[in-house]
Amino acid sequence: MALISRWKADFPVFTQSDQPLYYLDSAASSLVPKVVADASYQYLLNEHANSHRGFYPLSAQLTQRIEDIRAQVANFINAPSADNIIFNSGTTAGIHLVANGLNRLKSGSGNIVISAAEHHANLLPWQQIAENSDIELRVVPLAASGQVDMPMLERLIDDNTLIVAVTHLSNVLGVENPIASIGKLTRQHGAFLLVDGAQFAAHGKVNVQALGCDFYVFSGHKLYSGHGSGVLFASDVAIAELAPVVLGGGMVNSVSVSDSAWATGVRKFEAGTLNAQAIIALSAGLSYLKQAEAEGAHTYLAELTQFTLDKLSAFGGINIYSVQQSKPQSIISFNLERVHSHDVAMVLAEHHIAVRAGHHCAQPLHHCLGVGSTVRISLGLYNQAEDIEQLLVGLETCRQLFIAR
Amino acid sequence: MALISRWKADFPVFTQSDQPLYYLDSAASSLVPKVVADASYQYLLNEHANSHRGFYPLSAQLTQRIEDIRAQVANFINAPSADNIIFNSGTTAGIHLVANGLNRLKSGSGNIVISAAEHHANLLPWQQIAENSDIELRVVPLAASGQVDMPMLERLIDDNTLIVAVTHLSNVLGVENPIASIGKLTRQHGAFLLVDGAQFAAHGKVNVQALGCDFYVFSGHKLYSGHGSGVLFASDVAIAELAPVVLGGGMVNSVSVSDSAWATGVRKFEAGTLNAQAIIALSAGLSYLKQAEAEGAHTYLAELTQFTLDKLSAFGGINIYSVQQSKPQSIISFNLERVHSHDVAMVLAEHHIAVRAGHHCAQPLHHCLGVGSTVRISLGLYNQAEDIEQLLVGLETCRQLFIAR
Amino acid sequence: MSALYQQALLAHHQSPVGFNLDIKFDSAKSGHNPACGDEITVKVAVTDGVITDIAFEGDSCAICRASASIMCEQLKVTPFTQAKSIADKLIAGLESKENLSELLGDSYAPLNAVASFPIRAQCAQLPWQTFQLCFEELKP
Amino acid sequence: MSALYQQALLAHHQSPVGFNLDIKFDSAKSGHNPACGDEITVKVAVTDGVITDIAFEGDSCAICRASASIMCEQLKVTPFTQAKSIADKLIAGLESKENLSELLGDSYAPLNAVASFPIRAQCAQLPWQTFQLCFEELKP
Ligand SMILES: Cc1ncc(COP(=O)(O)O)c(C=O)c1O
Ligand SMILES: Cc1ncc(COP(=O)(O)O)c(C=O)c1O
Repeated sequence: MALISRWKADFPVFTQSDQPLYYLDSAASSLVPKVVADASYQYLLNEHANSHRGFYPLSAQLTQRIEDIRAQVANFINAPSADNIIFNSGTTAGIHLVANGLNRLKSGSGNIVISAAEHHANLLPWQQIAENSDIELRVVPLAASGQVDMPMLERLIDDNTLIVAVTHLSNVLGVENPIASIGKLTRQHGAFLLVDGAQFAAHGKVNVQALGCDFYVFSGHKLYSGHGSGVLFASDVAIAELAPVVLGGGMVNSVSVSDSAWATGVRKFEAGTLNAQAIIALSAGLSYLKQAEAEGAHTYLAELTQFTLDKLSAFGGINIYSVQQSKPQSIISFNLERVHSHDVAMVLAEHHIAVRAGHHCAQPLHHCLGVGSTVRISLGLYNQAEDIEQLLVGLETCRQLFIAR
Repeated sequence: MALISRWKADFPVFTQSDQPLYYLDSAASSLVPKVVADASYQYLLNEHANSHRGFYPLSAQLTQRIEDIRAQVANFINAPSADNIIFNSGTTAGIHLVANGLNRLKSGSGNIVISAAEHHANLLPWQQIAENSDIELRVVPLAASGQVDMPMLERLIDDNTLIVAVTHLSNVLGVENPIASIGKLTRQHGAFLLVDGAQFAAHGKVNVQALGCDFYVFSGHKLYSGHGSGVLFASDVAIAELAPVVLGGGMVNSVSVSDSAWATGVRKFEAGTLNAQAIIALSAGLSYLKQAEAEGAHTYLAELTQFTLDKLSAFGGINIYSVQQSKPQSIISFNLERVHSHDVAMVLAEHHIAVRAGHHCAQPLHHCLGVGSTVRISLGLYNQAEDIEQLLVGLETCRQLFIAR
Repeated sequence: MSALYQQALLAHHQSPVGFNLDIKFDSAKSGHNPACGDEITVKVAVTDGVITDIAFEGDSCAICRASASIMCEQLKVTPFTQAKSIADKLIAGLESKENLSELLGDSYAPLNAVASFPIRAQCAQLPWQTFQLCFEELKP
Repeated sequence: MSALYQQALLAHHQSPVGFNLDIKFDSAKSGHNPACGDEITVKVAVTDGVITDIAFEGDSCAICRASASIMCEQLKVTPFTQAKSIADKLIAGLESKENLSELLGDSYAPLNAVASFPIRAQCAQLPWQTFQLCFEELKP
């Protein structure tokens, strides 16, 4: 089993300086392959315009291109149509649109169900609704598997549940939730299901129809596409109940000083100038990812994750919070016993290793784990056994500096 | 008077194909100079990371760089401090944060004052507040000068005015409003002043302290910086009254499932992953613009605008809606008599001329003008007399096709 | 000279057929294309299932006006339901970028180029969509 | 070996001075660094304007712990107001990236490197900020 990445050479950052880089923080943001940077550069140099506005070719062709990419994105997650795809700036922005735009959440009563593993982006908006109304926020605990506790979920969802909002893949534990089962349960109670796909989208095939979700959100920058793009999938039923939240140019049919009428279709959720550069980069990133998947990326990363888990277990003195799964999902959080995660991250940084330490914007989950913070490593296409070996060297230094004497 | 641009060669789009390009739509989005595209490319290839999160150099250095750019932006508009600068994705997003975050707007009574010349981004959010509460939306008409009618404004502002929201430079008329006077009036009544600087920022020196405004908003993509960046300046008093609107990672101190506490400072308004690429491009764009201004850009563009106005007047059969000003501001809207603006734009497009036709997201203003739509030309650093001469050739074709027989 | 504004289209624009709302009518409807700002009113008179008169007026672009002119020219003295099916075909044909003269006959040739400009296809569709509203009102 | 974690700092981390909350005290305060997750409790006993005992405890990173250890070592048997002024200087010095041993003396040298890591400076400041809370409570 040669755990050498066939994709690493696609990423110029690794050869840009004489300093090595062991990047184990793809869950924060994945690095950008040359092909994506090139598409962005090309756009900025020769194709930049304001889309959806002009009759001249630079703008009209860009409009067409963006609408084609909408179809590509729909295809990427198996959405019924491009008319279910709303472009925005990221997962946080997408959840903001749903939490503030759904009519039923303005009723002021009922309940919202989330899990204990949610990223703050999928916690705080619901928490705020609960604070400002009689809507109750119900938090489903996790089972020993790290997944949403299904019996508990069954108990907490009822016919007054307005929406269930859960992560597809935990950004701390790397555990995948049984979304299709959750979707079935949600539908039985007439609730909407929002899935935070920020982490999963890079690691598995998404099929929003099979999942049975009403909303699916993710960010381009975790999909090898650089910053600025986000996707909100909304089913037809969901769109029918969603009011625009951000208001501005390009989303109205007619406006007078006293009254306005929204445009039809998804464009009404995209007020203001669209970030065409980010959308074009997203397109290039999705194509790149799809190609890598065809070349076996998922299997490779699962193997590399397992290799990492094995090495960390063998190292000793490490608490691993990610539960062993049949298909390990590229994210592992742990602590070196008696050493603070931030100290570990600093020492690793001195070894040119990039990891994340802290609560990873999931403080409630850390509370459940009984720790204030963890060290997280997360894998991308460029990673290989060498990165993990260097990680172990770094951890050995930590041990010597902070423990062994 | 040689109206030849010394900056045109900085923009690769003009030489990328054997088709000429006469770009007269900078008010929609300005083209991107090579130096800005290079900065973005460099970032994507070698510097991409998630800022404000990691301890490793790629992330920590990026954080530092973004904070340095915050100071650069503060300097660009003469803000008291970098702590008054909130990064977001554009003008539309910036106004959204204010309209939905200001505590006083939640009181449910009082009034909001805007002008009849506002872009939908600075109209729809206030309209929505008025619809959902007892707050009254007051619209100040324009004087014959095209500016906000100051005596009317004095009559409409009162001690119940919560906020006055006006554009610094109309995106249709190219007329600059007397913001400092408006600011004085606003302060007398204890109201906040929000200035939509989307158009002005590219055309004049902004000094938020001299203007006396509480909020100043603009977009990078109208400042030669490409898509994805927006700036919301907020004064200290304004920040003290502003609650976060978009909620997510990076903006909280502590979070539990029942309660959360915001971070201090502007970071609490920047939930989610920051678009570092767009911020770096903005920095390059502002530097480029500053350099061009030092080389006489403002005077050059004022001369070119006057030249254009003279040529259009001499052409005959054209209704120009932009009023003659002492310092013409690069934006001119007009109609060719008896020809629809969209037909003009199409024929001009066939002459490789990019103009905007329609209501330019300012339908109420067009209603005041008594027309459904206009043709807008707007100038950027790359424009020169040649573009205007080609425009006249195109307009002559329009005349022959649609009128002369 | 112009790919879109060919002679035949301009002829309709300059001397539009049916540009006169002062007719006796059984149904009058207005249509609006927000993207373009086009506004049009269409009036139809139907006797014994046949369109006896059809006219339009409005503030609209050349494409919309030429399309309305072709409509008035073609639909007069046409069975109402047949007219409806022509309208359906034309609207769908513009959507799917078909060649209109192949689809509907040479009289529609002036609109052929419009299909290549999706942003303007709506302008050509508007009179026909407004006619459909009349049909909805009067249909048997 | 490590730019930040030098021997002197690690020595404080491994054998911290005052890491024992079981003392008689006049003020006890807790501090929290949300960025880092650090939590610390500081206790101070003051008699006749002089710190007679000072101790800390908490779940914190090595920098915070070493800084707390230096604080306990340095502030014991120090006039209370003088201790407060040392805390002020140290906090400001870390903010402005000054050399702490030049500013406050060689005993503070282990923290010199921290100033180059702005993200970690907060960790070193936390014990001193918590001490300031005690001062606020007891100050004359
Ligand atoms: C005056 C004015 N305000 C607001 C906007 C909206 O800017 P953006 O689309 O970048 O959010 C624009 C540009 O479209 C504008 O010209
Ligand atoms: C599970 C999850 N949800 C939401 C987010 C927020 O994404 P973004 O910062 O791109 O809005 C992240 C990443 O930070 C995440 O991992």
